Amino acid sequence: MVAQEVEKEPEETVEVKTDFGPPHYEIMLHPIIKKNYGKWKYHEVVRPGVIKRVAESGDVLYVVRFGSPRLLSIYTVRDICDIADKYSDGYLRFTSRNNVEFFLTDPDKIEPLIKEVQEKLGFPCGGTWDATKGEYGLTNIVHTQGWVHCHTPATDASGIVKSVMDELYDYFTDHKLPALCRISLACCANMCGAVHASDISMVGVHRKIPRIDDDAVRRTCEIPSTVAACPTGALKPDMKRKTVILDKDKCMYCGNCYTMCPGMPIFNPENDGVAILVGGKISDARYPPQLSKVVVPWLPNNPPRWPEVVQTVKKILETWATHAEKYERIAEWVHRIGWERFFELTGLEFTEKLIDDYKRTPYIYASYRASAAFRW
Amino acid sequence: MVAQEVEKEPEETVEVKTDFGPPHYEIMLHPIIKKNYGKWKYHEVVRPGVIKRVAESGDVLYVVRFGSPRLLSIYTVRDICDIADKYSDGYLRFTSRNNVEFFLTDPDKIEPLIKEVQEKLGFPCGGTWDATKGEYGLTNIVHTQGWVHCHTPATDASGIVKSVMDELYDYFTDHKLPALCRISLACCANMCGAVHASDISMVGVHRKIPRIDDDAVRRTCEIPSTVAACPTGALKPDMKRKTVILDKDKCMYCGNCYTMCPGMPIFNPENDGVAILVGGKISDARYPPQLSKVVVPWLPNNPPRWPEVVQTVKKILETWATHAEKYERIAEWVHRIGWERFFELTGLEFTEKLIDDYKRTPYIYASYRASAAFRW
Amino acid sequence: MADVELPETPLLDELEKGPWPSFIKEIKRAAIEQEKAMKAGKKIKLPGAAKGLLKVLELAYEEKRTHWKHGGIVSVIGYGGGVIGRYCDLEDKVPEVWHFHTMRINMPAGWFYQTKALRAICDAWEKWGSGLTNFHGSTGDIILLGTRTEYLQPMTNALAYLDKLYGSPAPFDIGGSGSDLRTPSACMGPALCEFACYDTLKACYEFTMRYQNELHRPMWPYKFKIKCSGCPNDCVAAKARSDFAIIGTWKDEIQIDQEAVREYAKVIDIEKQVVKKCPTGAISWDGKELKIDNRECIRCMHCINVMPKALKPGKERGATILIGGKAPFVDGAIIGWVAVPFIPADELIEKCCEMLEAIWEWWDEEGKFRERVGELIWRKGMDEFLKVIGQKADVRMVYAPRNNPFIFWRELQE
Amino acid sequence: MADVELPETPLLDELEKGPWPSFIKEIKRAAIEQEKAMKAGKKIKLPGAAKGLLKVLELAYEEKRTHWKHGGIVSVIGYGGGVIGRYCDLEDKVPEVWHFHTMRINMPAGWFYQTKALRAICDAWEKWGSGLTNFHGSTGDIILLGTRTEYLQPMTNALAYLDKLYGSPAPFDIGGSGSDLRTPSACMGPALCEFACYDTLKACYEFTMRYQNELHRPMWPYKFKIKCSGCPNDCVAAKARSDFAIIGTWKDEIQIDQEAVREYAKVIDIEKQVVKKCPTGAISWDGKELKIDNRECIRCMHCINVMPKALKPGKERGATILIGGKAPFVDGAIIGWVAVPFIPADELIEKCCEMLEAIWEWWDEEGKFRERVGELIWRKGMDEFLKVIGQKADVRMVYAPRNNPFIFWRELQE
Ligand code: SRM
Ligand code: SRM
Ligand code: SRM
Ligand code: SRM
Ligand code: SF4
Ligand code: SF4
Ligand code: SF4
Ligand code: SF4
Ligand code: SF4
Ligand code: SF4
Ligand code: SF4
Ligand code: SF4
Repeated sequence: MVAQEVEKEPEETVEVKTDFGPPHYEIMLHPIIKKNYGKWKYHEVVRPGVIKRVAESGDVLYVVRFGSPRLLSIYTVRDICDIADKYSDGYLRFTSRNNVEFFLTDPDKIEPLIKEVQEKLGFPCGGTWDATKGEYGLTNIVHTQGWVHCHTPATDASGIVKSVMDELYDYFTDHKLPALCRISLACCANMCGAVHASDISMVGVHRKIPRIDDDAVRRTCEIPSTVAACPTGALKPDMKRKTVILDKDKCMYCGNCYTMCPGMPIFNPENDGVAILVGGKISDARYPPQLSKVVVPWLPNNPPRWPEVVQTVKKILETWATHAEKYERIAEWVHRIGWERFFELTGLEFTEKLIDDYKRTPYIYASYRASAAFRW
Repeated sequence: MVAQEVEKEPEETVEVKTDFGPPHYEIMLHPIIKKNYGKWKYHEVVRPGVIKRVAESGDVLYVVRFGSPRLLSIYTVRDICDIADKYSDGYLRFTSRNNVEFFLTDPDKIEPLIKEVQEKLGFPCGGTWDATKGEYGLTNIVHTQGWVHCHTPATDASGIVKSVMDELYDYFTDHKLPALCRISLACCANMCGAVHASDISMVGVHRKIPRIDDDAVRRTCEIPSTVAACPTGALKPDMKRKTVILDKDKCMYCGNCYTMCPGMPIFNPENDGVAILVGGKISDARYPPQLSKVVVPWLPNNPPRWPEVVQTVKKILETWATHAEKYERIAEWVHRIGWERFFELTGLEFTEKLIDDYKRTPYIYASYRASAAFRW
Repeated sequence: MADVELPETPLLDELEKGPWPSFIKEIKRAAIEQEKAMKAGKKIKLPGAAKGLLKVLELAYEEKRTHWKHGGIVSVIGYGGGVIGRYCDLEDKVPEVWHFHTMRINMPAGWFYQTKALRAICDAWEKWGSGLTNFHGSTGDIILLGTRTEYLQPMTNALAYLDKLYGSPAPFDIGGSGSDLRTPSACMGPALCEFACYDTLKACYEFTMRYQNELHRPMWPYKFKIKCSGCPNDCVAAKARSDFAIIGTWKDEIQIDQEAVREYAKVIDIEKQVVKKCPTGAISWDGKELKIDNRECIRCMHCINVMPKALKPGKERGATILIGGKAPFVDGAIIGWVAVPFIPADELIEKCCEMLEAIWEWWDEEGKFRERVGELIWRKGMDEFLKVIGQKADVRMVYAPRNNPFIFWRELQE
Repeated sequence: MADVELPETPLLDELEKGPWPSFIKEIKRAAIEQEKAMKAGKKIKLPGAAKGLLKVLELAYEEKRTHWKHGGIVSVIGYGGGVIGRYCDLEDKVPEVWHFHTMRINMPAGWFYQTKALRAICDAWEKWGSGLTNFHGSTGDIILLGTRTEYLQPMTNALAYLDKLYGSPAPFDIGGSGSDLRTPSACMGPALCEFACYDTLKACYEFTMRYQNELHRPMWPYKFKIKCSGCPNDCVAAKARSDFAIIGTWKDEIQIDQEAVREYAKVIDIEKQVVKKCPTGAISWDGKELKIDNRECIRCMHCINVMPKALKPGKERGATILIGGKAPFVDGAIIGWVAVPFIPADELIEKCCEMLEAIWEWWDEEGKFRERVGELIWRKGMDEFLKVIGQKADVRMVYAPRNNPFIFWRELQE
């Protein structure tokens, strides 16, 4: 044995194996879940964060939900596992909005579990809603990478989310809202997440044209695909100089060119910021799915806690919560009261920036009010 | 005086006078109208075709409405004038849908007037509606020139209108409909009229590409504007041959190029025909204005009486009339029952041709159903 | 009438049957009576035109196609529009209608007439034209259907001196066609209707008179239409059929006569016909009193329409301006959208004129050939348009705000 | 923890305050614990990565900008996707995270785990990576945040032999990235939810397994996402976030347990909460019996959501396929629209596979670079798309028919 051979890790010597796919989900199911798979009868919300699920077999399972920061160190994941081993027979799941769920068969363990999670992990129990009563909790914010990992963000993700959730914490742990309200955040217009169809969303936006570094463009970019990436036709190839030319009157700072080409960075500390959208919806319940609509075109990036963004989101949420009927999501509420009233009640300003002029989007015209009917 | 001078008509010797404008409307107002201008208090529908208007002054005027074919010989116009002189103090008006109205102060003259008009002119009394009762008559069909005068029609106008109105005559003379229903016809996609926003409309459509007569194009057409007229980019200039080239896969036979250029006639006797649209609406009453939607992509040109078109329009009208609630115009009715039911009840076929794919139109996407919610 | 011979038109004859008044009968009548009049010694410059039309039309019905050709440029002295040139492709067969140009005559606002005026038009057209008309064309003009190039000017003069030559109470002028201001039109408004929120006839007349030059001399990228409706019922279809729609409305509270409501309650079901049909649920009715929450009311007119004796638009009246309405070419059919939510009635005409002039200047500068103003706005953005008309953005201009964050920040670019 | 020194991060420290769990605490914890573990003799290949991240992030917070650069091409043997390359522009200052690539690991359908599996992943990532993760990424993958190029392959191998090397109940494979099939995801469906109209987990798993090649080797014009929701509530936001959304639904009648309805009536206001909220007015309730007019029901789920004990989707179950959902680039954000109104549950997986394969072939052929399938359909027309998937047009595919008569009659052109 030579020294070098000793150094090789097992992972460096195994044969490469591909395309075997993810673990089969069945392996991962708690025995009660496996047994009652497809045979659940109904559920009841016991308290915020705790859903009692009753199977046709009579089996009962308590699903207990906790908020998570999504960005987890493996040490916290191990803590979560410890808790799952202790309370949940070694099984757990994450929800589609990044919450953690444990499965309990003994209702007496619910309170100890909640206490232990809060103490060990600091994760709050909640994020659920009770449709029967029409009482809703706020759940976790779906979000993206931001300054933690991505190269194209116009703002951070986790920092704003943390700041907003700190402020809205009680809505998570309690059922104080009249209807479902989904908040999302994306750090750039790529909108990794459902920002384009959420009740309230935040999206990082630029407000200045990209800076073209001709050298870098020449070195690192495929010019035709960069030009093609521009939705407004603001870019033209400059064949001679092997770079691109930007028509600044056409550019709306979407950053799609930068996604394609590192040679034209668009970030700009003072002018980047956050736009707020509202009224998106995905479920078919009562009212058809809707795209989110921009109600604040820009708020400053003000780290570490983005107070302007936090307060605007809170203001919208609470205005809605005060005025909406049971089950009335923001889209439905606005449909009833009119956008006139939305702006009046929230105190937000309607400006020409909120009138659609994105020609690629096929909805532009449908957004113009072809009617003399409106409220004052 | 030489012979030639004697021949000159006065119209040939007067000095040309321009830009003096139409007669002032005041000259044309019946004295009672002039007196009570802007001071009408209310109206009541006395019977189909007769509206009683009461002024704040206490004055009462009976407005009696008659259907007209719109295309009038001056001899008929003179007859109309005779009647107006006899009953209406020498005043009359036409409505925005080409009906004729007389003004009576004496209610006892209503019946004699109706009788005389029917006898002398054959114009039926009707075309009104009674919003208070929620009982509606059908009014005249707004239409265009067709084969009588225009160069671009895909069908005739007056002939179809006559055929349809013959069939729907009783709806004109009576108040048998649940709500307002406006029918329009345009003989080509230029849609001279409100075909794009009527409860039921008929529009002449082509189904074959234009025939390019290169010689004629060279002789008579401005090539750049012809090319620019094509909404789908199907036309390209052929610089060398001084004509245009047509990409038949892109052409949707709109005829806009022919409007610009006589050198590319598009009419085609066997393939031209009539599309039927429904659900347009203009008033703001209850429900916002709507564009009409195509429900039959094509029916044959079958002169002189277009039975397929007539029967389809009648079927739609009567299906709606049977099922709609009071005040519910076609758009509102369909909104309530769903397009699924509309096609089921009318027996019309929904095909891929009815799914929007006109890219220039900014509504295309808004028409796609972004929801799993529908009826069976 | 037996002494006048008509061409054989078996297909057209089918359209004389049935109860609805027949346009074929009208054409035949013109053919017969004009010939008779001529025989009786009247001056008829275009004999046989209506007969010719019958022949052409019968052939069209046989062959299922039009026989009319592009018109080329025909016009009258001093004007660029108002005449639609039209030629027949059957020159040899039916020379009577080889030329068959249409004249568009500017009607009086609201389509009100004295018989004297109509008779005068008939007399002039009997002499100089086919004797066929449309009352009215769908833009609103009186349409004189079919004459020869050489009679256009005399007929125009006949109309210009219709008072002197034919005893009309006033002369008539030519309407619009081509890339100009088209003949504005208006609902009957205050003349007959209790709902009118501004004087539609006056507005229509004022625009027409002030913009005679724009109306008569095509010089824009494309046509431009103005229509005036006195209330949101929109009885001239302005929203859909005009680039610039003036829709009467009000800002304050609907006027209610409770006594009259109670009268209506005796004959109609107020709950069902009014309360339930209010789109915003702004109305309540307890059997005695009708209450309207005017903050919720969107001025749709429904309740007023049903109970005209009891309800009236408020007192603070004016109009909403909708911009861009048009037929489907090229960017698709458009129902106009809100450009100005409210202009008080007493400022209306002046404000509209200011706006119109600003719009035309901009459109003239920026518009492409055959680009309607709505399409231009769409291409350029409401942002720019609002600057042109000097308006601030208002949420009432949209059904909903934009759904994308692709916003121009022009003011930040150096 | 006092023995581990962290960089000064006054701005980030602010984000440790407040009740919501802090991601900054997580990063700090990784920094501290990994260093401690290393000191305790554990094999740690990438010491200081979390600490490096803190430095970079603090700077980002100071300067209000990212310090991450484009990634270039980094990948593992046999695969084209699954790794997001990432470099830091502060190479000199913070060499620890100069490389900071992300690995996307295909999660089990429905995000269900045994702790054994999770622990194994943690152990491997403690060794080969930053010790930082996302549970989960917003497509659904397990995200392993940050490692160096040379550790990508060993970490991939660690996962591939996670059972053998780390005691996991099963190995884990890489997820999608780039222009490939992205990791499909599914709501918990039949595992926990009584509303599931088809087996979402099975469908998700089947697609994933059948299309391993498409998932691992980017070769399309752009990305393609599949998401499975068991009912129209759509708890994985499939309609908005996937090109191919499978939404469970039913065709027959809602199942009603009247006794249970009466139980609910004791605690909730059925008239107000259910009857009034039904979008089509399909429900009535007389205090004893709940009646649903299933011809009017559009299967929106509302009534079932409110009374899960009493109401259930019908027995004829299956799914609606919506196509084209995506984020705003380039043609605007799209919520997917109906491509197939109903596929019975027992045919679902096979039918979907047939369709998927046909769609991919067509898109591969016709799609432009970076053109999502929804955009392609829009460019080409639903007509052509329906032929591709072998479906007939159905009115349920649209909110309304087209508003223009500009219809292609391709079959008539020679
Ligand atoms: C005479 C005319 C105006 C004119 O200046 O010529 C007119 C006259 C009246 N309209 Fe109108 N409308 C006239 C064309 C229109 C149009 C335009 C069109 O049809 O092209 C519309 C818009 C149609 C649309 O929305 O697509 C129109 C939409 C209405 C409405 C809205 C009804 C609704 O439920 O949507 C009302 C209100 C009502 O009566 O219900 C209305 C109400 C009225 C009233 C009751 C107003 C009044 O107080 O006098 C008038 C008589 C009612 C009747 O005939 O029974 N008028 N009305 C037009 C008659 C045309 C005809 O000969 O039939
Ligand atoms: C006579 C009339 C139809 C009728 O029988 O009533 C008419 C007739 C013609 N229209 Fe029109 N339009 C007439 C009202 C309309 C309307 C309705 C309106 O004004 O309320 C519209 C729809 C509203 C609009 O403006 O969008 C209309 C939209 C068009 C268009 C399409 C414009 C567009 O932007 O899409 C064209 C095409 C063009 O301009 O080249 C057109 C073009 C034409 C031409 C000039 C044909 C052509 O391509 O050159 C037609 C001449 C027919 C003839 O031989 O007399 N006509 N046209 C109407 C004018 C009479 C009048 O002055 O009172
Ligand atoms: C990691 C993740 C965000 C997160 O924090 O969770 C992510 C991160 C990135 N996304 Fe995304 N997307 C992620 C889910 C999404 C989603 C949501 C979803 O899948 O449900 C969307 C919206 C839905 C969709 O596909 O339209 C999304 C829409 C985009 C787009 C815009 C695509 C479009 O057609 O408009 C881009 C741009 C691109 O592809 O170049 C993009 C590009 C990117 C890139 C690769 C940046 C780039 O321009 O190359 C980001 C890498 C960040 C990094 O450094 O790690 N990402 N991206 C998500 C993937 C994790 C996972 O695999 O589980
Ligand atoms: C756990 C989760 C599914 C998963 O596989 O992970 C889930 C679970 C349930 N959802 Fe959901 N939904 C979950 C994400 C979603 C999403 C997706 C999202 O948020 O991104 C939606 C679509 C959101 C939208 O429309 O924008 C969603 C829209 C609904 C609705 C529709 C409510 C509405 O009024 O629009 C219901 C029905 C209800 O309960 O009212 C629903 C109902 C439910 C029920 C009651 C279903 C059941 O019978 O168990 C579940 C628990 C309710 C609770 O938490 O109180 N679930 N649900 C997801 C929880 C995320 C979280 O941690 O908070
Ligand atoms: S939203 Fe933009 S910046 Fe944020 S992770 Fe996605 S691609 Fe990166
Ligand atoms: S930022 Fe967007 S609009 Fe501007 S040049 Fe780049 S791709 Fe085009
Ligand atoms: S609709 Fe077309 S064919 Fe008919 S009159 Fe107008 S332009 Fe001519
Ligand atoms: S008919 Fe229409 S689509 Fe066809 S070439 Fe002419 S303008 Fe273009
Ligand atoms: S638009 Fe209004 S004001 Fe004008 S006639 Fe119609 S109802 Fe009367
Ligand atoms: S005008 Fe229309 S919105 Fe206003 S109260 Fe009457 S019905 Fe309701
Ligand atoms: S989508 Fe439907 S089936 Fe799936 S978890 Fe949500 S409610 Fe249950
Ligand atoms: S599922 Fe929705 S549409 Fe159907 S009955 Fe229930 S609430 Fe009404």
